[in-house]
Amino acid sequence: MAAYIVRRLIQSALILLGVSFITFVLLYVLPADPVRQIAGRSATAATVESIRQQLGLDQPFLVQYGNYLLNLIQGDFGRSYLQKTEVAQLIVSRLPATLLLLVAAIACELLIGLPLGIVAALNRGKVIDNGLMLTSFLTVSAPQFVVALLLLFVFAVKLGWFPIGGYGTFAHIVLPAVTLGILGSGWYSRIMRSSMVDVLRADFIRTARAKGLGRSKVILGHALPNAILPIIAMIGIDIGLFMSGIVVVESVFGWPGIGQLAWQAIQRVDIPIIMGVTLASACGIVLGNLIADLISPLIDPRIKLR
Amino acid sequence: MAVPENGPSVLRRLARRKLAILGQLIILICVGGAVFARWLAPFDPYEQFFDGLTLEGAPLPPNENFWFGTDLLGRDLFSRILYGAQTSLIIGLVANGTALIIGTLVGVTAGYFRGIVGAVLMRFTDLMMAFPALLLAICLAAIFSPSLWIVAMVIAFVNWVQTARVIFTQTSSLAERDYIAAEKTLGAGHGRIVFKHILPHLIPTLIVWGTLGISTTVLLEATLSFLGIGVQPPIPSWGNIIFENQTYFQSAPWLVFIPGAAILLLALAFNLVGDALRDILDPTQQGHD
Amino acid sequence: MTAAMLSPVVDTATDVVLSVRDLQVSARSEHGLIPLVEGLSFDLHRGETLAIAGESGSGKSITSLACMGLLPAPAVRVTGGSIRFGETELTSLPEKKMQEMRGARIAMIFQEPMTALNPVMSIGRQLVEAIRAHETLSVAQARARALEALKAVRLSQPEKRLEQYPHELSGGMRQRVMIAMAIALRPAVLIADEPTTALDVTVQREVLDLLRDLQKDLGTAVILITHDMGVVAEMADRVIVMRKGRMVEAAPTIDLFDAPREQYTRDLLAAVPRIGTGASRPDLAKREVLVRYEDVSVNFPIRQGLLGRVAARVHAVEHVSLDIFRGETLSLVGESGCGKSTMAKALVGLVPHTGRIEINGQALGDLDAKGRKAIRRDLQIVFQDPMAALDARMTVGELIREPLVIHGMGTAAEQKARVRELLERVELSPSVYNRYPHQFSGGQRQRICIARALALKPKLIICDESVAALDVSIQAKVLDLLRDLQKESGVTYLFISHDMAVVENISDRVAVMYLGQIVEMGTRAQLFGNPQHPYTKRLLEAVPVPDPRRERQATARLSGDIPSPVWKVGQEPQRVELVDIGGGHLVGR
Amino acid sequence: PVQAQEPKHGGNMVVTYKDDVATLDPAIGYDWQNWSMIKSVFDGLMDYEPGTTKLRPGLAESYEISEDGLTYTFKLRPGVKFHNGRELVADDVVYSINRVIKPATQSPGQGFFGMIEGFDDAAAGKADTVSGVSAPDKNTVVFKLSRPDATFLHIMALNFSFIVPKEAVEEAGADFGKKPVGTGAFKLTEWTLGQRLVFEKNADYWISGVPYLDSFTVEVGQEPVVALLRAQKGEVDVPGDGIPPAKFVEVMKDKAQADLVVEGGQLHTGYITMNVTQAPFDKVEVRRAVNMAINKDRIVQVINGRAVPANQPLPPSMPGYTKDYEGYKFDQAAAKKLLADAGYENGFDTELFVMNTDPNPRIAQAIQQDLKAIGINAQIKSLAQANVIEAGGAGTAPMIWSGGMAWIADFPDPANFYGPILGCSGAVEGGWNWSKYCNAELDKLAAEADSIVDPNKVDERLAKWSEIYMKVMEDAPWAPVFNEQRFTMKSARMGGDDALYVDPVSIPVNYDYVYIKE
Ligand SMILES: Nc1ncnc2c1ncn2[C@@H]1O[C@H](COP(=O)(O)OP(=O)(O)OP(=O)(O)O)[C@@H](O)[C@H]1O
Ligand SMILES: Nc1ncnc2c1ncn2[C@@H]1O[C@H](COP(=O)(O)OP(=O)(O)OP(=O)(O)O)[C@@H](O)[C@H]1O
Ligand SMILES: [Mg+2]
Ligand SMILES: [Mg+2]
Repeated sequence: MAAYIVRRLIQSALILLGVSFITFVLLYVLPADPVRQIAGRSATAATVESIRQQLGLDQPFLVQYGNYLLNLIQGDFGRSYLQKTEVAQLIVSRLPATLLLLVAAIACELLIGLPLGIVAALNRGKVIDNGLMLTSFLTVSAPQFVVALLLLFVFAVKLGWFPIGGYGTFAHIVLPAVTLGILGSGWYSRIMRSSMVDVLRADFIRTARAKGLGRSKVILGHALPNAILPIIAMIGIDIGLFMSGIVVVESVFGWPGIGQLAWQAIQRVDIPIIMGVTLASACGIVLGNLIADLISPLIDPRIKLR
Repeated sequence: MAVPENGPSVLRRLARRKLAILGQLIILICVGGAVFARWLAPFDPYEQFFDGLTLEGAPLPPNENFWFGTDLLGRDLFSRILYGAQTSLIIGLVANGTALIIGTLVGVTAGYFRGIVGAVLMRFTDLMMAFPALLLAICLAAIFSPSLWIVAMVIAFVNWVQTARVIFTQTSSLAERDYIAAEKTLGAGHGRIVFKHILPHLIPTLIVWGTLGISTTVLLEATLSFLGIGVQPPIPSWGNIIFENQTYFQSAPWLVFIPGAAILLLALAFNLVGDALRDILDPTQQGHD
Repeated sequence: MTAAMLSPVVDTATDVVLSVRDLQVSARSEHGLIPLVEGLSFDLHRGETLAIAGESGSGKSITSLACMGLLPAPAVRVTGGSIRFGETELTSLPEKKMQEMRGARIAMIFQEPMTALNPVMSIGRQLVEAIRAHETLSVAQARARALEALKAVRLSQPEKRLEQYPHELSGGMRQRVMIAMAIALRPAVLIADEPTTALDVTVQREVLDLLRDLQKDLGTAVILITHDMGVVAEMADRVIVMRKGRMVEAAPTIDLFDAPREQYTRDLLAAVPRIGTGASRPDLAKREVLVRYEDVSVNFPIRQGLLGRVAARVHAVEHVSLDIFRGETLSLVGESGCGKSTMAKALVGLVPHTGRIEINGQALGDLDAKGRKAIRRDLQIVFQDPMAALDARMTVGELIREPLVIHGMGTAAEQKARVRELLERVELSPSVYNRYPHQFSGGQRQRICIARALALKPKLIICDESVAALDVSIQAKVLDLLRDLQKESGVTYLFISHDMAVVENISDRVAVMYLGQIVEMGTRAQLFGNPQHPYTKRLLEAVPVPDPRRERQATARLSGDIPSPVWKVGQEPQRVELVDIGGGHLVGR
Repeated sequence: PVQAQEPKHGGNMVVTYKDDVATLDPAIGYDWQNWSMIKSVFDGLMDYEPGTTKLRPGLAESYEISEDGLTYTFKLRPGVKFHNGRELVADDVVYSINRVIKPATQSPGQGFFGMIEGFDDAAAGKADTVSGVSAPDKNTVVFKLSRPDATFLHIMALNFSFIVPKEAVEEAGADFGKKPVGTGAFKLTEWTLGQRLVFEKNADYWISGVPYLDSFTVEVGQEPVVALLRAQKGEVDVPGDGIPPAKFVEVMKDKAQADLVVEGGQLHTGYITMNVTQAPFDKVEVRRAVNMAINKDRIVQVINGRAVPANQPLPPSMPGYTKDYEGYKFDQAAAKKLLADAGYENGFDTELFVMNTDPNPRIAQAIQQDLKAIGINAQIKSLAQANVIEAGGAGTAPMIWSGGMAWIADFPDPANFYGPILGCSGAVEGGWNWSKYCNAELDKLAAEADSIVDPNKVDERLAKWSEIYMKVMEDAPWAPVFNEQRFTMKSARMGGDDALYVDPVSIPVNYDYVYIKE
């Protein structure tokens, strides 16, 4: 177990290294000059050059990357070009919000997606099943921004059940999490459905029924734990998909996560922030996958960590 | 069990299912609309009509002249939806299809052959998964000059990862099955095993991912348009019509919900056909409709 | 045949626990209702064992599921007749009431111990859950009861088992857990649907003994479903023979074996392989080596630790040397996990081996890719589970054509003609060309596999438990087929099996494997007539004998767990040395 | 009524913005939203009358300009205190100006100070300090210029020349932008990154009676549509990004809401640049034709009438605006003829770059349609801001629609529309003169105009500038399209002159002078 985790962490570190390298390359070849953004409109060529030098952006690519890595190893993510603040500080101040949203959203996806998938599986081929399938398509086809605004308009503005955006209390997280949750639930319900259909055919379900267990116990106690494995793997994949959706949802709900930070940094080519956010989210994804892999054997003891 | 000697052809069996027919009909309408847009569209999709906007500059709701209303520049939405079908179909089918193909290729290679190549491919997949897709898209956008085909390729490049993961898992387990061992002992080469004995078993998964992927890629194209890599204005696509107008969902709901419905219908139609196809192609499901 | 004729012999109303009358079960299909079971009537008395025998698909399982109220609704339903448990009519019982019945009053053991237990729940939880579903007990109390039940089924280390998961137990242990679960609440009726079919002979023996003992102790009425007449003879008081959903004959066991009334029953009994009845086989003209194993070993590494270093190895095959002569049938016997399949896989190149395997004088290791492909034509393998060995998405015709296509033999038309020919050879109609494997019965599927193996006219066919999953009658047909083929073409068989009776019927020579090594080898006569190694003896004793009159002497039970072939790196199992005790009869020391 | 005129003290105002506040360091901040906050936290030597573009002394009580216009002597107001309690002295001014110019600061405003003597050496890092700034005594600061420059006083009112206390800067280091200490009417008391900034009244503020508010809260990361919804519910007093286009018509149609809308001019011009160094825009006829082809009224309609058509680079509220200039009339036939004259009777293909945020792509499409009418096929390249800027600087973009990126004036002086964006200095690789238009004669005229520093000769100077921009229009490197109008909303409880909510300098709100009515 410990050996497994260590090995996975080493692997993760390599992945992060790869991510950082690719990002660095992309930003390097990007036809947009961060120095111009820093120097402003009235800057002279000399000033531009001087800033370029100070930031080390005149160095050859590999030197720049090497320096970045060296600093990174010491825990230094650099300073934002435009805000002049420590990137680490910027990220740390926003990460909790994003993580919270991520967890809440995944919880929502599961809460919405799994029951729908189970109900569909139990009513396979019936009207309910078809209806739920339609719903799952509706949710994956819905534009996030519109869903977010719609929910906000109905539940916060008209009904006043929730605050109109912001951060802090439980009430604040409901709408953004539900928005993300609704959109992802379509995937979960479809995967849950097919997995559940398979499991319901399994012999041990018949055994459970032969023991005289009630329907709900059979489904929740026996079928669900067996059907949930693909879902766990899906969560790992999902975290990656989230990172793109989070920008929109955070901005509509005024959620102070790293999505907004990243968005603004990309617009302005604030390379240290882009790098920092990229690495942070990659870290999240890698860790998420690791956790998913660690959870799997807890649910299915047949899975061995190797 | 009464099983027909020689099953009817796939097409004929497809034609027997009501839902599949509905799906085919919708696809046909979409494709027809896209291909014949030039003749079907009542207006030039790019023309900004003077009377297409109110005096305050607001778009017109659906009326007898503009069936689906007008957009923010006073263009006929119906014509734009028709022309937009061209773009969206290419994205939804070509880009999504390419992503599926890449994902399958990588997943099957890694899952079946294992070894160093497999390990490298899967690590690369992990890496891609950890890499923020949007950033990649933005950079590619800035580096290449955007065109529909570049967009399609970028989407494919970003979207194959999840498919690869899923297919990898499935292929790994298929590769362990007895019948694959049996094929090997018959002397079947890898190519034959992969194409004849593994790929057909991946079809159900591919159908689920492929059909769900239609909506997501069409919407992703819209996001990319917004970032500047999508198809450039004024070329319409269903996704970018939604995207341009999403803040107007209250004041001009037709601008969001009509293209939204189009995407939904298309995805649904493919799913209906896909579901039917999956059952038909899976001999063990026969007689279970 | 009238219902009256079939009515049970003893009928004292008082001790009937389960009474089935004129049961009809039907399945819904495109073509309307298809009857699966029709007009079935029987009574089950307290403390008796009623066997239901019959070929695959005859409706045995459907009958038992109907009694449990577990028919796969809505497709399959009871469409007529009644099932009474004491005073309760089960067919019309509401689901809630039926739940109270299940497990507590009527319990069931299923065929497949490997899949019948929930893989993600510990044994303890599954037992406790079953108990608590019917009795208001605290978890601790229920646990105590579960432990008791495990002890009752004589599972070793019962405390530890409670914490373990199904995959950590062997098939026999799992089946015992199933039995423990079924008897924990002391049900009045226990339905055992092929409880031992999937198990090894030795394990089957233990499970059958256990069932009999438990029944004696608890007085439970048992419905035993099986197609093995040996099991019937040993266990049952009365027998019902079913065919195509109908009852063919019902009689006390002894009567049935002595004087079967129906032709079908007679055929069934005739098909049962018995030790000592194997037709004598002609001696081989000359002993020409076709395959030679020389000091062959196969290890599977178990990786552990940070760097994934090999910490231990499964010694599946250990330094085996063995010759197979042209035209003979060599049987490899031994219990599950002893390395039989691995021997076969090494031969066809599915697993890497050390040592030397020669085919036709050519060493496998020396061949290049082309040579390997060429040699594949001479070697074919027929696997145990025909369903798993056939690609479910290909038609039967295409499946059989595969080897011809792979090796580029003939034009498409020629290939198809050859497939038709092969289908006929294995007694299938050529018209099945376009059907899919799932549309065939197990026996038919196995014949398809054989047809495929024959397509290339191989010199050696490996039959890896090829008949284990088949009904006796079909098994007999397949064995006949194999024999005929050998007579015609002089093909050589490597026959892998754990069924000693079958082995005795078909082999020229027999090798007994235990934990990866051969412990005894000799001609059929030598081995069956004069078994030397204790393990061989145990195997032979374990075989159920289809003779209800035979008294079985109590055998020494296997104590402790089955030894494991897993060894830490650096350690090795002790080598068994084979000594010739005369006439080529090799015995391990 | 009379009550409303009488400002009240107290209360907290809530303002929202979509974008996060990057920094409150006056030497660094260069977004309009943080400028308004920086203006409330810091002060410069010069200031503007609230709600107008009229200069007035700020931290300087008075100033003197030498005859030759090369020496400015400022007398500091006594008793002004930083938020940390220390009194402001002349050395602080010297320090602050040096800090902006020092390369290590990486200030985007450095270039504004080019007229100060010794700037070049200091900017290049050759000298530690700028020789042209000195503090002869505690209350006096002397600026020596290398050339007369009429914009100098505006520069002294610019954020970049706001005064910061040395000790606070040194203590905070690079984080000064997050822990600002100034002399302004408000001090920052809370900054929760990504969420909100709270500013509290500076009781010691040197203008007595100001500010009126006890505090104001800036909430960031708020989508404009959502901010408006909140404003309608009364949770927000001023949605800082104004009324989003999607809601504009709806709001204006509702009398109750329309009453809360404040409209004002902005020092903004939206224009199309044409790269004069490349065919076909190297021909002045082509550029004029483009000017004549654009249907500006239609474009204004498309953005719901939130702008007025423009015919010259300067916006109408900018001094130096040429009132009687008619500009190029919308005349497609004439435009076609011009094209034909230039040898493009069949039109040509080109590209129009545009930043990808609404409404800019829409405007670009309207422009595209207009160009098409005269035979010009402009392909739209809708890209992220940084990429458009890069293409413009590199000179690879034939046409750029300026919307979203430029140009809201830094200070209300006509010179501000020339230098970097129309002058030769900006027409270099990477410069902001995207037309790459370089007219040496105009550069000379501009220098002449800016050397007229005598306050009495303002009109003469403005006339010169007017002439310059007329000449620019003759060469037509730009096609000015419209001047954006600001439409903003304030809650019913907010008081103060409407002009304060559309303050041309302290965009978008002059926090110091607004108040809460009840
Ligand atoms: N769910 C079902 N739907 C339709 N037909 C079914 C279903 N389950 C079983 N059958 C059919 O019912 C018949 C009896 O099946 P059953 O499982 O009782 O056979 P069995 O005697 O137990 O055979 P085996 O020895 O192979 O277990 C078979 O023909 C089978 O095809
Ligand atoms: N790929 C593998 N990796 C690790 N261990 C394996 C592998 N294949 C087989 N084994 C182990 O090798 C041993 C021998 O297996 P093998 O399949 O040859 O047994 P068998 O005699 O054919 O048993 P059965 O009668 O159950 O088919 C078993 O302990 C098995 O668990
Ligand atoms: Mg059965
Ligand atoms: Mg085996």
